[in-house]
Amino acid sequence: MNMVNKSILVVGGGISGLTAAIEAAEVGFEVFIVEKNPYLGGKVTQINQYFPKLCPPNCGLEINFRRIRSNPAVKFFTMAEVESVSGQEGNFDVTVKINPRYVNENCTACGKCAEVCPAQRANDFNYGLDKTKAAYLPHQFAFPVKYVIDAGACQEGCSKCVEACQYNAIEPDMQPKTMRLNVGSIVWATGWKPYDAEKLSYYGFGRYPNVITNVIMERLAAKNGPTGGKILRPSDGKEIKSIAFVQCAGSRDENHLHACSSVCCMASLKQATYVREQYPDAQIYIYYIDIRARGKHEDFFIKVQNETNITLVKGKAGEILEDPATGQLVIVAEDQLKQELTEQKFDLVVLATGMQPATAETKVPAEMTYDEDGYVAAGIPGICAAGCTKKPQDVAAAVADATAAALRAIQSVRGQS
Amino acid sequence: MTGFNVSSGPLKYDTEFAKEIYALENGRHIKKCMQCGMCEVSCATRKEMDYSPRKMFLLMRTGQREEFFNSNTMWMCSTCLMCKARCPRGIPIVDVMHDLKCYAISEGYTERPQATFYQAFWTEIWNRGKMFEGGLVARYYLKRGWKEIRKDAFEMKDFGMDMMKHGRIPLKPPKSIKGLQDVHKIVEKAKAQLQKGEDR
Amino acid sequence: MRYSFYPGCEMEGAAVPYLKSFEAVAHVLGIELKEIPDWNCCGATVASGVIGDYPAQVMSARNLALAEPEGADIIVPCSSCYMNLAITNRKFKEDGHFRQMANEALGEVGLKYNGSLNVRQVIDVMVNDVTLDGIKAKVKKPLTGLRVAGYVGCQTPRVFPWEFDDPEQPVFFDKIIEAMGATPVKFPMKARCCGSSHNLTRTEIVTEACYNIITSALDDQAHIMVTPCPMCQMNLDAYQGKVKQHHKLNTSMPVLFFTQLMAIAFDLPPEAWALKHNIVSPYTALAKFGVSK
Amino acid sequence: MSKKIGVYICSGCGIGDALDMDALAKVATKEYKVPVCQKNAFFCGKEGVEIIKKDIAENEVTYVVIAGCSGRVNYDVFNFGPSVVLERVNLRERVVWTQEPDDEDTQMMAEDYLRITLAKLKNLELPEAYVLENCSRRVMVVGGGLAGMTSALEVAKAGYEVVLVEKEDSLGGWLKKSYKIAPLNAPYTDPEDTGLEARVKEIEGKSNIKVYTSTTVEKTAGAPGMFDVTLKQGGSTVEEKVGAVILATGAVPYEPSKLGHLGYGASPNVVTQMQFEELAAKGAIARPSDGKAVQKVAFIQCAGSRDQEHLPYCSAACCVESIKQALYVKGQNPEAAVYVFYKDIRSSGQYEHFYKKAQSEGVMFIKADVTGVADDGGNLTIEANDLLMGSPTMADELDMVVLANGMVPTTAFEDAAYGTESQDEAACAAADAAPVPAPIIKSNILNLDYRQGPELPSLKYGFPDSHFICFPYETRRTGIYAAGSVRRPMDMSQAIGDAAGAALKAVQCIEMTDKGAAVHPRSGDLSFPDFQMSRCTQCKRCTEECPFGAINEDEKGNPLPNPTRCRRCGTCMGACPERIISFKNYSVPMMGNMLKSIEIPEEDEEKPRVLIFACENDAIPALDMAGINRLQYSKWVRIIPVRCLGSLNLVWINDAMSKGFDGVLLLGCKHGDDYQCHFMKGSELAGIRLSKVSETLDRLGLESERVYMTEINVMDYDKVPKIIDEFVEKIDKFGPNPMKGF
Repeated sequence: MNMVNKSILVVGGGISGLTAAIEAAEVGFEVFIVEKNPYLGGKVTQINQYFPKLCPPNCGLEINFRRIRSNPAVKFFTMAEVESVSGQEGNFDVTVKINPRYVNENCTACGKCAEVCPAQRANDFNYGLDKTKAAYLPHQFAFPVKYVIDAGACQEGCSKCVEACQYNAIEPDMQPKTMRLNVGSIVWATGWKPYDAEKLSYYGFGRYPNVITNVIMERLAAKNGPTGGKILRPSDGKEIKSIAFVQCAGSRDENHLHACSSVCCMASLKQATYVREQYPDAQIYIYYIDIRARGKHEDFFIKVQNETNITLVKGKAGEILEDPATGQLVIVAEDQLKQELTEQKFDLVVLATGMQPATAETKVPAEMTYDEDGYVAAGIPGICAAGCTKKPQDVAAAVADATAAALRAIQSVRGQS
Repeated sequence: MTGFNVSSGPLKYDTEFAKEIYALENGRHIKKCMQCGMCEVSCATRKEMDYSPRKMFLLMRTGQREEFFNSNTMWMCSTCLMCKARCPRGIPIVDVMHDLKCYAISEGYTERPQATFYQAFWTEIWNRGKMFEGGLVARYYLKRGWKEIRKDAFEMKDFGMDMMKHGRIPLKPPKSIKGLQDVHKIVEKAKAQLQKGEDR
Repeated sequence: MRYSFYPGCEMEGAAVPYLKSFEAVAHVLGIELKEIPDWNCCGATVASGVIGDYPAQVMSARNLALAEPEGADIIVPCSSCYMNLAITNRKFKEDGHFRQMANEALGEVGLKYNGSLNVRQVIDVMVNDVTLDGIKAKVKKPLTGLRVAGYVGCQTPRVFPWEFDDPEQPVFFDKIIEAMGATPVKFPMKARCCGSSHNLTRTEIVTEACYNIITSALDDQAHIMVTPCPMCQMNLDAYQGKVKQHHKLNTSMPVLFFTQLMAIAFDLPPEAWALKHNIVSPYTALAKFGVSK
Repeated sequence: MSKKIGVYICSGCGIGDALDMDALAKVATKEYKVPVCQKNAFFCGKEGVEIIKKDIAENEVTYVVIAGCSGRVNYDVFNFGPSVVLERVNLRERVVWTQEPDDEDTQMMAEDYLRITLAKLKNLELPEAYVLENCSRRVMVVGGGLAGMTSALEVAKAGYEVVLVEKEDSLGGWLKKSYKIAPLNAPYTDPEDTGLEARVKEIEGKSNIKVYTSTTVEKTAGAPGMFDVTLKQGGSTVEEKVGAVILATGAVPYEPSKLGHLGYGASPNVVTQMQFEELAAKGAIARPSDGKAVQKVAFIQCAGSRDQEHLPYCSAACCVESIKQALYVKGQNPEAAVYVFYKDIRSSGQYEHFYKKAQSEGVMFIKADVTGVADDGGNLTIEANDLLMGSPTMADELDMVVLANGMVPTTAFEDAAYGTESQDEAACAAADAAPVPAPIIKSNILNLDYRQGPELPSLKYGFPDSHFICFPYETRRTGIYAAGSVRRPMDMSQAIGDAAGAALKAVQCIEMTDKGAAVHPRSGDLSFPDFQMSRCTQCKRCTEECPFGAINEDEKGNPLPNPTRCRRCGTCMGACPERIISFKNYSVPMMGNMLKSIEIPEEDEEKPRVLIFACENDAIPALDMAGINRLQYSKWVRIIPVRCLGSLNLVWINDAMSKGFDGVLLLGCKHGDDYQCHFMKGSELAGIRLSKVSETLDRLGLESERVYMTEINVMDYDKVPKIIDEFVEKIDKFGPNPMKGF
């Protein structure tokens, strides 16, 4: 029998991957995290507050990063992607491609490179709502605290950052590297992405600037977002007097995401509280089919319902029209409890776009099976899925699931010995 | 579209009428309706329709047969496919409307002008294998009667004249296709198959 | 590029300018058309509502069966015909039971269809087979400065949503307009219903729908409107007088089949433009491109 | 280990431009007589690190002080192994990036931070782990239902022994009564077999699972790694030693007799979901009154749940359960009429497919308010308002009505949590969204031999859930993890995953305990509190205030610490008026000496000093972040991190005031309903303690406002400079501390 490797590979460094990795490491196993972004934390780094506590994700992330800092059993690679997996439970050979960061380990995060950088790039962390320099720190809480250079955005022949960096941290010639890892088991936690709202033609996302998605709303409300935390209309930067949340924008839909994304109801209720805090008088509408505030989350639902100027409309928002002159939007929907067709004007509309698992597009390089939306239905011995790669779930559930995945990964390497 | 024009006493849920509708060619898909209201918003003729599809389904499950068939809903459908493309439950609402038209005709609810139009159109196809607009119009008015012709004649005058003037209504009907009998045989067979439920 | 050609009934009647211009531009673009022998009506939007979906589909399948021996994909310019033939064809390909039953019915007259062909809408063929560059290459008289409202109509993009275009805000038709050198305008109503066959039974539905479509094009300062759909063209063109009268609208909006405009851009002879069939006069709008009676 | 300190002052990242490096070095070498002190412009570079490593290897430096950037960065390059004590003086984020460069006051601040650290090292010892001699590596799972069985199997598969305790005579819990369960796997469309037999068989086949049936837990004493459990089986008792515990006792249906308004009790044909399940398990579903096979069945959702009069919460599983049961009826008779009266269909996630399946089978879902259920002589009638028709409706000739009656956690059951008079108050309180205190439910499950009560503290509605979204297994009883529907309302699919997660935490706790290390959130911390019992006055504050119930008491009131229950927050240390509790690397005198090391300028220099105690969990990262954003704040402040504000000992305030500080600012985490304190009560306790200080200050003629506590979270980095500046301004107005110079 082959030598059994007791180390664990976690693919994806979002909240699920981080959790799986740290939990396994704290049992005493060596863990590698492979993350494609230049930072760990994934989607939750872009969330302003968690429901229902309305607490900041960075709080828990800081704790998790501290757990990583103090635990040498956790090793991670950012800007890295798994290319291939071969072998079997207890002995997997994994090829990992590491994309060039153009900044090496010498970086002290002093920020000089960004200071002198003459080029700009659309800030993907804020869904393109603002810009960063081509040399940038992905976001304020980024971990590891290292700068990155977006070579595609650099001015040709520019070497200002190279000259400015006193620590020889910038390597314009850095090449992609391929690395091989041998591990005993793998946790696949590549998470989700927001469903492409442009496919919902009737809502006009991409055509109407004031139709945004719920993930963009998180950035608008976030202090470290493009507006410094102020919820403003993208078209003209104006304050809002009315806002609508459109539930099931893509979810529960045979033409788009078949499953319910399970988090959007709570997310919109939460975002309604963001709006309420900034605009005590703003009219807030929520268009829904069913409000899925399960379990104790019902309390939060009641709390939001009790706010003034919040109207819940039972009826899927049918379509959104725009007055191009004012940027005002009209939602056409059936208020089913009143039995009437309504046309209501809003300054801003938030589409509660659902989750699409990353595995809908990028499959696990192994013989896994998937359900109709692309969630991992079943793994193979030694490889299991965790978090939103497996099913749409909120953070608390994803973390619980990732904790379970950590145990299964341990069973895989232990069971082999 | 409007709210429900139904009696004030409690309505009884009744699965019998629903079963009848479910048994139609595309009827089974109706079961999946989750009452989201998307069809009402999406309908091109929503201002004309008595009940949106989802409301029709509610009438159905409370067994309100007359209200159901007397509504103009199925006849107002212009087959623009919007509801079918949008329905989150994937219900082919347009196809369901086809069924309701067929069923309404077979149950004798043929008062609406659209029912006449459909029947006239189909007769054209049946007789020629192709559609001839002149024939269709003639058949339609023949069936609707003089009153309607008088009412519409003035309205339609410009249209007809313009089309004629620009060479867009052939005066002679096209020849029947050679395989007309083949078409008949195929359709008869298919209708028989449908009757027996062999289509699905 | 060889195709079996299904013209559809309208091409022999109200849509005669479509047929004329389409055949002319097809020739230039290297689209070889072989008309399906003795084709019959696809059933339009009506047959299903009288005899049911299945019999109507089997009836339209006769055309597929007649086309199959030629071995070429079927090109369909009319949107209703495309809808019926394409949906039927899809059923042959994907639903084994349907195929078996339908072939049993076709077998009554010795026909059989194996589902080997594709049914292609003319826009799809233009964009994906001819390609936009292929169109551009044939443009002799670029329609520079002409603002065009591309009215795709309702059915074409929605038969199979997203399969070759967005079901509600299609883009490819605009790209074809662009390839002719013209400027497509935003025109949010580009895929809304024109009222379709309500023209006879409930004319106001058509006039109302056409009014909204025409004003949307006017709002975006279109000079003309083009469409690939015979029914839409007829409603928008022949009922425009009524629309104007009813809504006290002063401006006219010429509505052409897009192939007519293409014939002009390709600098084909006026017979290919077939503009004499258009009710709302396009001559003023097109004067600067040397188009006159 | 000998204590040899090396100080490494980095001048990189602009530090050297803003500060006088030589003067800084003098603080180390002259004031503190540090034997090794080096300067470099790039200590985090390869060569810089080599310098330090060389000193460790050749100069026997054991305590390394790096004065440069924040500990949040470059933690990996400055890793010299467990035998070296590492302290970071944050000159960059906390001084250079927030203060005027090249300024006398900035220099003073930097020097003070170096002094604080050096003073700390004087009092700091490398902690030695508290290692149990015979750490038990077994896990006890209480509850043999789906979650419990799953936990047991998962723990066993990971190679640990399990003691599985079930109060009934066989394993299975609700699965025993269930006909089928909602699908656990794609395509999520059909009910699945319960798999009970296979599960039980698998458990029986595991030599490392010891099953006790007809058994209850009489007492759970001890602590992680050494729980002594007394099990009661019939008349006899058994003792088991385990290292960690999983509580998986599940939930029970809400008492249906309280649902008279929905017809329960009026007819035998009105049943609960569980009764219906039992009928289905027997074979053909027949109505109880006369055994007639059912033709027409109606389900009423939220029977009890989402009802302020009954259960304010949603029970999470009932929608999916009713969908499943509706499918039973349809499976038995496809022609049967099945109605589901609902408020919202909550078939979240992939259960949408299951909902759609039931619809496809012809189940009618009716969004309605049910107004009455009546027995009309054998058959049942439901009257309702159909909300989507806007019309009163009725379903008649029903053979059966099934009430989806929700769940109540077993941890609340003995207390009859809801529906009784006393509980109506709780329900009303919930309606007002008023804080519901976390009562320790008088239950009879674990019977913990803990000073602070016999069961897991409940978060809300009797569910002993974690309050942390990021850390769902956070527990207030170290080594005891709740799993499944006892923790929060959940369906079976969730319960299975939850049980596996809890299994990991149990196993992890054992491994950490075995090494003498703390579990989350200070995971890996080897320090633990030491009690100098000779000076104890039996005031019981430590035992009362420990958020984790780590400290028991003897009959005289002496604290009996349980180091393996301890989470190292220091709350006990902060609570102790006699200052007898200390950690090797965190103690009252250490902190006192740190603050005393700060130089207080004479009154006439007009350089006030304000001391800030900042919680290292949220406030410290927020302060770092203020630095990263180059937000400037007052030059008069000096910041000392604390593990948690709960560890704040009042003597530090005394020390600070008598040392001559003009004010003290405390920065902690949010407390209250949506608390964010990672040790639950730290900031709350600090607040209570402070209220006592103000009296003292007032008595001394000092303005009590000179000591101020506020709560911030990690995202308040933009507010923190303002908070600081406003406080300093206020202090400025009071003028200098009159005790300065005494």
